Parts: sequence; C-alpha cells; structure tokens
Amino acid sequence: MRLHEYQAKALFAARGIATPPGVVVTRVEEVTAAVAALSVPRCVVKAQIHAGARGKAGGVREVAADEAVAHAEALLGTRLVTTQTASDGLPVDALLIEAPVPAASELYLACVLDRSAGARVLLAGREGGMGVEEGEKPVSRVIDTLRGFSPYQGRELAKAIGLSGRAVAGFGDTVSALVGLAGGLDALLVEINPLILREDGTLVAGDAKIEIDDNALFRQPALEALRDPRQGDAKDEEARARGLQYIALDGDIGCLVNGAGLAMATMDLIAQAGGRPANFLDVGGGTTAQKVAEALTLLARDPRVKVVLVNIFGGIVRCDLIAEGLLLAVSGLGRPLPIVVRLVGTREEEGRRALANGGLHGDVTQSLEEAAQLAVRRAQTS
Amino acid sequence: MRLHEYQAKALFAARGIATPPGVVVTRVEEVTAAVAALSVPRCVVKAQIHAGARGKAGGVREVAADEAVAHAEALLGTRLVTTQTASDGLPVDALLIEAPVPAASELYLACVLDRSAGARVLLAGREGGMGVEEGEKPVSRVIDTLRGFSPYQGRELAKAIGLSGRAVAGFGDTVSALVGLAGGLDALLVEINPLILREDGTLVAGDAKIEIDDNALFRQPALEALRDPRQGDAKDEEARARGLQYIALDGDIGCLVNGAGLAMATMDLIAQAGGRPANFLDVGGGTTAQKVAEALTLLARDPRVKVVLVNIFGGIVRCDLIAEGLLLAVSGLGRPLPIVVRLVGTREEEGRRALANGGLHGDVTQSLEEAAQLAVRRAQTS
Amino acid sequence: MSVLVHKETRVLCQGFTGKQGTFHCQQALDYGTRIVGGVTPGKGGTRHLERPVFDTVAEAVAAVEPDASVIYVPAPMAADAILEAASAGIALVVCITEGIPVADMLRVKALLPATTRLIGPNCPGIITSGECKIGIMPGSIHERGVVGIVSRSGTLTYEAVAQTTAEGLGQTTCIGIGGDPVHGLGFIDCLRLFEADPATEGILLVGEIGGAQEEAAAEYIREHVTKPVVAYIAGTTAPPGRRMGHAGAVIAGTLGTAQAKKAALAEAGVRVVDSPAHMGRALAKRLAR
Amino acid sequence: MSVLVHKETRVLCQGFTGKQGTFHCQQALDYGTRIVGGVTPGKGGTRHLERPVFDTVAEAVAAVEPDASVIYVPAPMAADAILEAASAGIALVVCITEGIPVADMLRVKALLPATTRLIGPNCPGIITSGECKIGIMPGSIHERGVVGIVSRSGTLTYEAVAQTTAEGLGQTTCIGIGGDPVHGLGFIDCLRLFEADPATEGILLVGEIGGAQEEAAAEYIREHVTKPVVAYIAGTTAPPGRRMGHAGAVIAGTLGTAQAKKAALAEAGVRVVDSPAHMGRALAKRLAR
Repeated sequence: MRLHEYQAKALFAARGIATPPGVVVTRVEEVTAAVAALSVPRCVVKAQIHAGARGKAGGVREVAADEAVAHAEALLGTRLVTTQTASDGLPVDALLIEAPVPAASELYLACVLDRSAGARVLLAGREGGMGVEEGEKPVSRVIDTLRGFSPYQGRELAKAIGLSGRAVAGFGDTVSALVGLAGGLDALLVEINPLILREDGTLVAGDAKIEIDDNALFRQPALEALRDPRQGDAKDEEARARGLQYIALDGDIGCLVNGAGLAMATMDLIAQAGGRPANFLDVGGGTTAQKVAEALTLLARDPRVKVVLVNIFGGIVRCDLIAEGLLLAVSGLGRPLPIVVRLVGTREEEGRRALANGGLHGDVTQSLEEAAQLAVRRAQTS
Repeated sequence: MRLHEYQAKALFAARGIATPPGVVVTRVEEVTAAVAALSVPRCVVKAQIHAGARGKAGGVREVAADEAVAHAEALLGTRLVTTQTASDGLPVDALLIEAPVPAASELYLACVLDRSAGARVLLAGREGGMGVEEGEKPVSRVIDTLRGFSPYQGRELAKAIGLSGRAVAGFGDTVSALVGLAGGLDALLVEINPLILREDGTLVAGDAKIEIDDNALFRQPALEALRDPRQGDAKDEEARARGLQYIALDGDIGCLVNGAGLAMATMDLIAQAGGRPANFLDVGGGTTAQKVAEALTLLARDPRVKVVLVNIFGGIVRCDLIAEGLLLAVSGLGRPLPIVVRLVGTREEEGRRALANGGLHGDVTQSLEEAAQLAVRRAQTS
Repeated sequence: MSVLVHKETRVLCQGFTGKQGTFHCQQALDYGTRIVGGVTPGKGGTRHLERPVFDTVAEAVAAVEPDASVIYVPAPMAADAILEAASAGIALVVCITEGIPVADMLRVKALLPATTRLIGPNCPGIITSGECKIGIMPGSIHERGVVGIVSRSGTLTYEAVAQTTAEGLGQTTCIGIGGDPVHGLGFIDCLRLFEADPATEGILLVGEIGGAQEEAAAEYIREHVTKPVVAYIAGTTAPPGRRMGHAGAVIAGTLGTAQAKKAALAEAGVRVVDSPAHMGRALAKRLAR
Repeated sequence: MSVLVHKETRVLCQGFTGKQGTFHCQQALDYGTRIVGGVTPGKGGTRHLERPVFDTVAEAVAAVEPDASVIYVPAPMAADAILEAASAGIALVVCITEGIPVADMLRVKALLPATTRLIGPNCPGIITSGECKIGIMPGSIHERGVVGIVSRSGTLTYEAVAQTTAEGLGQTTCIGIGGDPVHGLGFIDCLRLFEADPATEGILLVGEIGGAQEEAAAEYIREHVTKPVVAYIAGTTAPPGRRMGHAGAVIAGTLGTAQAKKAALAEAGVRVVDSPAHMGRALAKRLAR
C-alpha cells in the first residue's frame, strides 16, 4: 500500500524529520486560506497522486501566491498522467500547498527492503531530486536484522556521501528517524527525494514516499485510514476486496487464471499469439465457485474486454467447481462475451461435461497454446 | 517509576491480556455506581498504593456488593501500612473495584531485568498469589537481547510449568504480550501475580505490577501522566524535581553527602556511632552551591531532623562552593539546627575558612569518623 | 533416489488441526506420505487423522522424531512456527503459508540455523514422485522419473510437472521455492541438490520476473551444473512497477525483467523456452528421448 | 607498571566540545593525559583545547589512532557513542555518563565485541596515578604507589584513594566500574588485571548493596587472587527495596544485602572493614607497612 506525500510527511514530522510548511486542500475554495496561512509570496502546488514523475507532468509547480487558486482549479478534479501512471493517469483529489524551500543542494535518502541482501538497506546519495537516476550510484549500507541500527551509522553514512559540518548530525538524525519509520510501519520503502540541504546546514524533506507491506497491514491498523482507494484502478480495489489479485492492463483479452505464475504465463502466451491481455487476474490456488463467478463478472464489466480466457490448472481446486462458478456468472454478464476455457487437472472431465451441459457458449480445450490462439482469434473477429 | 495496579491493568488490556471487569473510584460517592456497573453479588475492593502485601493489611478484600460503600469509606483517604511500606504507610487515594474471578489455580508470571544475566528474563511458576515466596522456584528463561523473543518460547514456558490444553496457547499469548510491554515501556519489571487460571483454561491477570526505568522516561512521554507523586515521600519528590537523590529514613540525623556510595557509607558510620540517619541524600558529583543550599533547606524542614551531617569529598566540586551553599541556606532555616561539616578535597581550606568567616555555628572536621560521632552526640543532646 | 525427501521421511505438520492442515495432510497421507503427527497449541494430547497432536514442536520431536515439518499456520504466526521448528532441530521446514510480513521473514532469515533448511514460504511445497508429498500440489499429475523441477510459481509448476509426465520423463523431486521476496532455499540450493542426485537426469527451472535469483542461478549453472537445464521465465509481458500477484514478482526500474533473466540463462547454456507450453518437450529433446 | 592505561595511552573524547567534555578533558590534560582529539558530530574539522575535532570516531581513529575513548555524551545518545567507539575498533571505552536507559545497555552488552573493554557507564573513570587520568576523579589526591583500587562508587573511591595516599601506599591504577546494574568491566575483570600486574601489591575493593557481583568476586578471589585484598561494602544500614542513588544499589528481597557480601568476602580471606574510614589503614596493615 502506498501513502500520499502529505500523509508520509505527517509521519515524518511526527518522527522529527523537518518538512516544509504546508497545507492540504481538497477543494478550490480552501486554497486562499491555505496560501494565507503559509504567508509566503510564492508557493509550491503539488498534486497528490500515487505515482512519481509528477514534476515533468505539471503536477508539481511553484507559482506566485496569487496564482495558486487558478493553478489549483486547473489541477483538482483532473487526472494527472505521468510516465509512471497508466495512460489514463490518476485522479487529483488533493493538493499539497507548500512554502518553497531554497536548496543549497538536493540529496537522496531511502530505506528499502532489499531481497538479495535479505535485509533492510539504506541508500544515500549526493544527487537527489530529478538527478537521482543519472547521478552517481547511491551509497548503500545493509542494516543487520538482529544487530539493528545505531544512530552513529547514520552519521557515518553522512560522511560517506561527503557531508560536513552541521549537516552531519542532521543527516544522522534523519537516517535514524527513517529507519525507525521503516521498522515501525512495516514499510517496504521509505524514501526522501529530494532531501533538501539548506545553506545553514539543516535538512528538509522535499518529498516523501512510503510503501507499506500489504502482508503486515493486519498489525498496522492506523494505516488503514490512510488508504486512498481512488488511486488504484477501481477494479483492482474491488478485486482486492474480494480476495482476488487483479491488475488492469491495456489489451482486450480478459484473463481468469489460478496462480500468479500461470497468470503471467497466460499473458505471455497471448502476446506470443499476437493478442493483448486486458488484465492480470489470479483467482488463487484454493479458489471457490463463488470467487470464479465474481472474477468473471468483474472482467465482463470492462467494456474493452472482447473475450475472456479462462486458464485453470486444477490441483487443489476441482475443475467441476470452476465450471460451476463460470456457469453461475455467465447468464448475468449482460452482454454476449466469447469465453475460451482451458481446464485441466483434478476432475477435468466432469468440468468440461458441466460446461457443455450448462450451455456455456465458448471454446473448451486442454491445450495451453491452443487456448491462447483461440482467444486472440476471437478478439480479432468480434 | 512504579505504576498503580489499575494503570498497569489498562496497559495489559490494551495488549490483549485479560483483566477482571473493574472500575476505579477516588470518592466514596462513586462506589455505588461502580458496583452497579459490575452487576455482581460480591466484589473485590483493592487499595491502590505503590506497595505489595496489601492483602494481609486489609487493602484487598472481597465483600458483598452492599458492603462495598462501607468498606470503601473505611479505606479511602486513610494510609495503608503493609510489610512493604514505611511505618506511616501510603495514602489510599483510589480503589479498584473488581468482579471476583474464580480460580482453578493461581500462576506466577513476570518479565524482569536481570542484571547478572545482562538481559530480560522470564519467570513463570505454578504457584502464584501469596504462595509465590514459599512455593517451588519459578522457571526462568533468559531472553536473548539480539535474537529477541518468539511466541513459541512462551508456549514452551507454559509446558515447562506443566500447563496443558487450552491454557498452553493462552499462556503463550500472555507471555508474548508481557515481553512486548516490557520492551515497549522500558520496564524493569512487569509482573502478573496471581495469573488466574480458570476452570475453562482461560487466563486472567489477578494483579498487575509494572516498574519503569526512570532513565528511560525521556522517551516514554505518555507514562509521565501516570506518575502519582503522593505515593512517594513528599521530600523524595521535591528532591527528585531538584535533581537530588533523596530517600526518607526513620532517624534524626539529616545527611547531606555528595555521591551515592559515600552517602550510604555515611549512613553506615552514623549507625556504627550509635545514631540513626533521617535520610539518604546525594547532592551529586558535580553539584552547585544552589543545590547544596536547597538540600539543606529540604532537610531542615523535616521536624524529626535534630542535626545535619554534611559530608563532602570535593573532587570536581570545590569545597569553597559547598561552603557558600551552606551559608546561603543556613540563615533561612527558621530554627536553630546544629550542623556538623566534614569537608575535604579540592579547596578544603578555602571552604573551612569561608564557613568560619560566614559564621556557621557548627563543628567542622576532616575526619570521617569524628564527623559521624559528633553528629550522633549532637542529636542525643539536642 | 531423490532430493531432500523420500518414502522414509517422517513428516510433522504445524497447524495440523486447522482446515488447511487437515485437508492437505489427508491428501498427503493418501499419497503415502509418512505424516507422524501434528502440532496445534492447546490441543496437545488429542489425536487427529489418527495421529498424535502436540502443543509444541519440541514435544513432537521428542515423541515422534520427525525429519521434516510442513507449516499451514496462518500468516501472522507462521514465522514463529518456522522458528519453533528450527529451534526444535527439525532439518527441513516447508512453509506453505502465504502473506507473511516481510519483516517477519527478515527475522527468520537472520535466526535460521545452518542445520535447518527452509522451503518457502508462499510455495506449493516439495514432492518426490510416488514417495513423499509435502505441500498442496496435486499428487496425481506426478510420475516417478528423471526430472528435477524447481520453481518460484505454484500452478505453473503443475504445468511443468504435467508436461514432463506427458513426455514420459517423470520427476525425481519437484521443489516450489515460493514467490515471496525473502524466502528459504533458492534456485542455487536446489540446482546443487539435483546435480548431486544420481537419479536426476535433467532439470527444469521455472522462474518469473522480479529480483535477480535467475541471473544468479545462471551464473551457478555455468560453473557447476553438468546436467541439461531447461528454463521458462514468466512475465515477459508484465508491466514494470506492478506486483504480479506474488510479492516478489515485480520489475523495479530495469531490475528483474524476464528478458534479462532469459538472456543470462541462455548465455549459461540453458535451453530457455518462450512458451510455457514447451517446457516438457524441450527437456525431452535435450535428454534425447 | 599499571593496568589498562599508562602515560603512553592515547585518549579520544566523545562529547568533546560539550561542557562536561571540555572541563574534564582540560583537567585530564593538566594531569598529563595524552588527549589526542575529540568527536562532536557536526564540528568535524574544527579544533578544541588545541586538539582536532572529528565528526565520527572512525575518522578520529584513522587520523589520531587513539587507544582509549572517554564518553561525556548525554544519556539518550551515550549507548550509541559506546557502540560507535567499539565499531571503530577502540580497545578501551570509558563511559562517564549516568542515566543511560537499561535497555540501551542491554543492547550494548550484546553488541560489544570481545576486542573492546568497556568501563562504566555511570562511573568516575580510570586513572593510573601520575600517568593517565581518564574521567572525573580529582587527580590531586592520587599518588603513584602499590594499591590497585576497584570500586562501584564515585566519591567513596576518592575516600579510598585519599586513605591509601595518606598511608603512603599510593595507587597503581584505580578503576571505577560504575553503579549501574548493567555495565562493562566487573570486579573480577579488574581483580584479574591487578593480580597480573607486578606493580600492584595489594587490592582495595569498594562494593555496595545490590546484585551479586561482590559474592562472585569473593569466589574469584578465593581461587585466583594471591595478593592481599581489603574490602568495604557500603549500605549495611540501607533499607531493602529502595534504590540508594545508584540504579544498581538496591536490595531486592534477600538478594544484595551488605551482610551477605561481607560474609562471602571474609570467607574468601578478604579483610572486610566495617568503617569506610578504615580502608587504607587495613590495607597498610596487610601489606605490613
């Protein structure tokens, strides 16, 4: 789960990491008061969406205080498209209006979960901001899981990236706070980019990115309130609520698969056959007829979906139950939708028989490749 | 810092440790409503003081619901004397009124800071309640500081004390919660005695004792609100606020010493000379004239104090400053109070000269033993 | 021969009396696996599936001497179950549970003694065809044979199994290492085992996007594996930055793409198939059958 | 001769530019101690007391090669300072700071490498008379001589020093091990050092109520110490259950009483004095001077 910049900055501030004076607004009418509260001649208006690269897309802009209302009006309620969003962008429902912070330089600092290290890792660099991708590789330090982190390691990291003077102590404190946050929040990533170094040697978090381990949300009850369902694809969220793994893609072939690996493989097969998947969807290893029915209904509601490819390897889950689920949903789809079914494994014959008897109008096959090819053909001809 | 039972139980409950239904009252008028809220035929009335052995002293008693008001009236506002309090007891400002919990047996469970292990240690026993002192020695398990605690260790501890069935899981959960509390609160001790095992195998904390590491209070801001200054000697609290280490004792010779070891040694010397110290007081290694003056004033306010023995080994602290502090306070003591001064170390001559010039009416010596003997003699003759 | 488990392997189940544990242990028993008992705190002393139930793994170890333990404990307590098994000295721990917090797995990783091998979590388990099934894979598709299979995915593994069975190759042992970013045995551990196992003639490696395990495996294969290896990598068409179901299956920036993995493996002499339908056939060809 | 520190010992100071660090380092310099630099994060590159200031201990180690570090860092950050010194490879760390949370010291204890000796915290420090003063003790009362002193208390140590000086015995090295329940060097470590030091002819041990260190020391003395030992234990009249100033000075139940400690020491052949005024005289008698 990702947090908005303003939410992450509130968590930063509570841990003693300095953030620019700022106010969150969700309606244009609130902007005047927000700017007045900051009492600055210029301000930075930042679109709050769950994606980066906002600056180049116009989602982060410094404007004169008296232009803030007009700029907010142009952003609020629109969808912002950046290089990191899907082609339809993400809704701008909130703006963070901040006082500008003059920077002597922009640093980079993050605490990430590194799978190859099997540990949390600190990353720090002299070139933050937009330059982080091109600049020198950040310095990295593994945090030993059992020994834990000690604040002096943060100061040593400050020296390792060449800081001196007052900034050494401040950077060390910031690292300590960051590590505390990552552990306390079960975060996969806590990133400050840029971490603004001011002329006087103090540090301010210019941006804030926090990503939480979804698996740990059960023990982070306070974070549930920070979820913004509008930042995900609506179907992603609905699927999540139903215990399905769903990711929207740009194609026209709906996929309904059990297992994440097989779901990816199905997408690959569709592409090899010359088609484009509309989604990734994993109904899970131990799925039920009800879940399959819900998944099919979900897919059918996407108008771009021209055909649905069902690919099930029945192991624990029985093919006859899958068939039952499909039949449960198919009559209520509200539109004629070709379905290609590949159904193998436990009770596959019973499953195929049920489909035939139940009057499912579709192609049924045992072959992985044939199923993909059939689906692509149906999509092209419908 | 010690917490009251009702405060500790609230912290227990927040961690999922079951506690008996209970209500805290501070006035007799609240008792009827409290008993009604519990809606039980009998209830347990428990005096909230910072000392154990309350049961034998009448501070914990089960009464019929309609006797609760009368019993509360007899307790509230009195001072309860137990084998663990000073002879004048501690004030009963609050009562915890609880529903009785029928016990199949009473267990013992604690997480203590063990100095010889250099680690936190779990203690668990089958014989809790009043029997903990006489019964079998509790089973102990060291918690490795770096490896930390894992819940299965709690279940293994349950087996080690011979629990079976449902209680194994419940006891394991309780141990996990206890360890979490101890670490989270910087506690030196978290104890549940008795931990009531009910017939159905569930567990309830019959009592709750938590002692916090004073040195860690700076990072436990929420706990400051739980401090009950009336449970300490008033002078203890005042001294604490002034950065002095003070402990009230039963004698008549006030002690003003720099250093904890020397302060204890001074008490020992007084006793050897046949006298009784009125207090332990350490003005600290790096004390100031102001602190010394405040300490002397504090001692003089105790009517039992017949003489003050000042014992200073000037190291970092200069004897002339000590003398200055004594002179600062002595005129404002409001009563004639003999003072015996033993002043050695850095600038001792300047100090003694200052005392003489300043008109301090007392005995000044360099000898440790002579000082104690003088003080005892003055106390006997005044 | 086989790797890690065989018909004599004595298997304990943690989370024995739960729905998952009950169902899959029954399946395993039907397959012929020697389930010797189970652990469910609070139910010690009872019996379940005609096997004894214990409160702790330590007790179970003393009573029934298991060689391996399979874990069906819910995610919030699963890491603790792994540590309990390891602390009781069990040599092979197979954790099926999915959804374990990563921070918990970091701690497991740091505490796991060298004497305990962990498979998973979030994996189908391990099976030696016809001998010992530990996990949730459908036993019926497995046949005794010559292929060692190691995979990050569940149902895609079944695909690989079914194909090698259909080709008449069969399997020695099939290991699902799991889809989580922090897990126990990796590709290299399994490759080492298969290389050393006389009964294994060829190896099928099923990878997916995310991380750099496949690249490391390629390096290892180049240096240490003499047996033919066929690989399939799922997720060639997966978009970057999105978690494809598995917590570990995500392309981060330029790291973890299927293209890079395929290239590394091909370079190491592995036959990489583009289609998941061709795994069995390609291996049969390599084994010249 | 002496133990742990001598006139060649190069000493670093953490918390160098603070009020405490400045005052006591000046005193140490006046005593002749070789203070070679200090650490104050954020002040690296400046100079203080005519010595270089560094941001980190690692930098200081590279530049001025200290043998020991003395810590005057405030309590909330003092444990971190100890760990920093240890991680930079400093062999002797003397922590003067009082009021460090016990949990922090547990972590220090667990992380401290065997190559680093810690004295303190909450202690006056260590001094080899006439050679090297690391800590807050008044240098003027010390005289070169033959007595090794080890003590849990501060000003009571000065009492012991003054008495041995007055008796004409003087001291080799005087070590304050500190009054906290969890600390570095203990009585036994110091007894071992004094026993091995040819210049030390007799040992003065100053204990107090709380814990069981004195009892353990008695055991050690019986088995391993051949030199005369005199001991005083403060707190014979202290009430149980109250912390007498030092966090470690508390009688818990029947544990940690002065009586038990005195008895154990006497049993081990130690001359135990009842009066703190008799420490020096008793040792002089033992040494037959």
